[in-house]
Amino acid sequence: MIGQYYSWGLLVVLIAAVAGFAALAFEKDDLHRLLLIDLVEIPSLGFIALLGTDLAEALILPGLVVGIAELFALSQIYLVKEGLQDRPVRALRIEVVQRSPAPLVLSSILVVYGVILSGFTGGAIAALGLIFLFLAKDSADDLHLLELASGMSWVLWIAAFFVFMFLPEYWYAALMGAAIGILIKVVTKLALVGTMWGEQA
Amino acid sequence: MIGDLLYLIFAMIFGLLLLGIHRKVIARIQRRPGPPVWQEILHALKFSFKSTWIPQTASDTLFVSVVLIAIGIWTAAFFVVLAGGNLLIIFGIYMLHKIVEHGFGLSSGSPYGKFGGVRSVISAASEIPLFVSVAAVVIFTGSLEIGDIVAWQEQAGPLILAVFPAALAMYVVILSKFPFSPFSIVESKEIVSGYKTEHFGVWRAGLEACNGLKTYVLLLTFIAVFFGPLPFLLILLAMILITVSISFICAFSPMLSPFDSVTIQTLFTGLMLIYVVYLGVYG
Amino acid sequence: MKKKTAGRIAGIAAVAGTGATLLSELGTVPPWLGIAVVVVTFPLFLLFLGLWWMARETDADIPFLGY
Amino acid sequence: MTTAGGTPLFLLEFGDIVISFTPYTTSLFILALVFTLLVIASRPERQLDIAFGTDAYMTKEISLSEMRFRRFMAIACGLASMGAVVTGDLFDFCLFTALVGICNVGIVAAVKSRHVQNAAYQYGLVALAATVLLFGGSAMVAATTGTLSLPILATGTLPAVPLAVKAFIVIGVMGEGMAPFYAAKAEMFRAPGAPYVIMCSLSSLLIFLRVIEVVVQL
Repeated sequence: MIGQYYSWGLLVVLIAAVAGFAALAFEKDDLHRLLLIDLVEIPSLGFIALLGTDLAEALILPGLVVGIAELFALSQIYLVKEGLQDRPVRALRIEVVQRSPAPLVLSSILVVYGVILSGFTGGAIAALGLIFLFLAKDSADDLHLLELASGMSWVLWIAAFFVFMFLPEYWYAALMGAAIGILIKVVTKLALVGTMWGEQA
Repeated sequence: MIGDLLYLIFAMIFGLLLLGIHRKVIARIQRRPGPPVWQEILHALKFSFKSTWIPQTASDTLFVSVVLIAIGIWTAAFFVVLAGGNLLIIFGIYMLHKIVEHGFGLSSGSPYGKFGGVRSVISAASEIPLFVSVAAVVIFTGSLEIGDIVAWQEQAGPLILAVFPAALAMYVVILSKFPFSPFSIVESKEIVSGYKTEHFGVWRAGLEACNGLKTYVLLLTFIAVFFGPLPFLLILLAMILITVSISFICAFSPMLSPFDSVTIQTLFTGLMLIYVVYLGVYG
Repeated sequence: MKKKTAGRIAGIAAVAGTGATLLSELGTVPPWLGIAVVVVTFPLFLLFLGLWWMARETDADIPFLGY
Repeated sequence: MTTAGGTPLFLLEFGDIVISFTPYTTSLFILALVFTLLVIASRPERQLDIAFGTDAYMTKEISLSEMRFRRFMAIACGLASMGAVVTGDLFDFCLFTALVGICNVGIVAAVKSRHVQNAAYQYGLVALAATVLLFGGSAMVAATTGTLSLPILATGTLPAVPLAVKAFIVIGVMGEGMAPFYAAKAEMFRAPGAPYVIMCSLSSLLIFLRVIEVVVQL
């Protein structure tokens, strides 16, 4: 089941890992080490990705999530440890995009295209459309609707997984449910990231 | 089966007697009269008659339940050895005793107890030779069940002759858990009584009972795994002999500093690893 | 803890432990259950036995208040 | 089907993920459960500190919000160790192990002591670096044998897993808090709050005990 280039890929990933670890060993500054750790995490995803199967695709996500969670926990500790206070993030101001019908058209094209693509890529593209829209308008919109949609899609996603587990014969419906759920989820979440960023100033 | 219950109580008392013999032998080597051999049994009884309460600073649930857990895990270990069960479980329980010591030390809030607990945690290096000796045993007998290992020895003679270094590793591990040994940094005198400082009265009596049971179970495992099936009285005799040999080591060696103790145990682990790799390749 | 409570717990633990062992000997319950019950009850029995026999039946002395 | 941990008492199946309760994993599971219940039931102790050279001493109090956070983390840690000791899937085992690493950092993250924070940070770096070996090891097991299921790996009919891969997994687990890397962790035990701090040490112990069974079977 291993592809013919597996060994070569493994060699490359191992070299990357060794390089990362070496950098980690030489670096003395805590903050730089934290950044390097993120770099070191990537070979671990590379190891999994080398499998090149559906299984690998399913395994990367949990691996990624755990890595990010650890990174978050560590950076939080770093803030506390160094006594750093929350500094306000300056808002992103792009004067080029003014309020006009154009962003609406552009963003709706992106959203429709994203929906056709579906999956993570589609979610990202559709979200880009929404972010664009929010940036163009003033970000004073009511976000409750987005949050509601995000929550509902999450429920849909989880429900689909339960169908997979307990009623495997309806797998196709579950697959569709999960796909739509994750699409809406990614769209709304990414859109929220965009608006939150602008909100803080 | 009811016999097993009586055997459990006997094991506890005999284990305490072994610890008493241990103290007596050390004392005689050092030309002191020393306490009578049943002193540890009296000790456990004495503590159980003392007044008992819980320190105000302690985390009370943990303070009490850790005593129950200490006795419970060694009771379980006793039955596992008796039933010829899995060797890994015994060693798991042995390692868990570290958590128990940790719990004893930290639950009271006393700095002495805390240092005892932390020292027990940093001496984790001592547990690794155990698994190395397990590996050596498995290479020869092909099983982790104590019953199978004993049966194997009925055919092929005592395992101690075949894998002497593994037996030595487990001997060192048992030595580390004996009081007054060079590795018993968890209860050395500069931190009063280490992890047991704040447990007095009935709690301490429970701890003593656990220590008796622990000594008996560890020695029983050692004998079952490396000497094979022996008649009951011979087992008791072997236990006394092993205890006396440990007492000699304890009497002649000073207690190491925590750093040295961990270093020596780590060195030992390294040697054992080399031995097992050698066994795996050429054995 | 009252002497009576401690005595009762120790008694219950002892009865449960021996009972489970007896039952597993007769084959009513599987052997592992008998052992599991003993593992739980034996520490309880030991501790509460100790608590029982040292518990005071009368009021405590007047505590020493210092000079 | 006999494994290194004994003959399974029963198997719990979630699709292709089989959770096996052998005598060994069951005892580890019960221990994790007992200590998790203890974490829920007990309140932290008040650690005494002595001012050197004087006879003054003071107690360290743990605030309610800090206690709640740490209790939550300790319970999460207990659940993760329970998952790690019974799971029948190598990748899940690695995932749970990594999760234990995060929870260990979390348990002491709220402690307001610079020493503890520093130790937790260094430990976190090691734990995070160790996930590379963990995930890498399990992925390579999947690559050589084509499965991640521990019961299937234990049958011994599959191609042998290279020693280096086994070493990857063991070193990965050790990085999450066993012997040589323990030094970073020992300092974390300065933190008050015994029931929670014990969870740090218990979880890595249980995972170490499990990884031995896992590696023996590969």
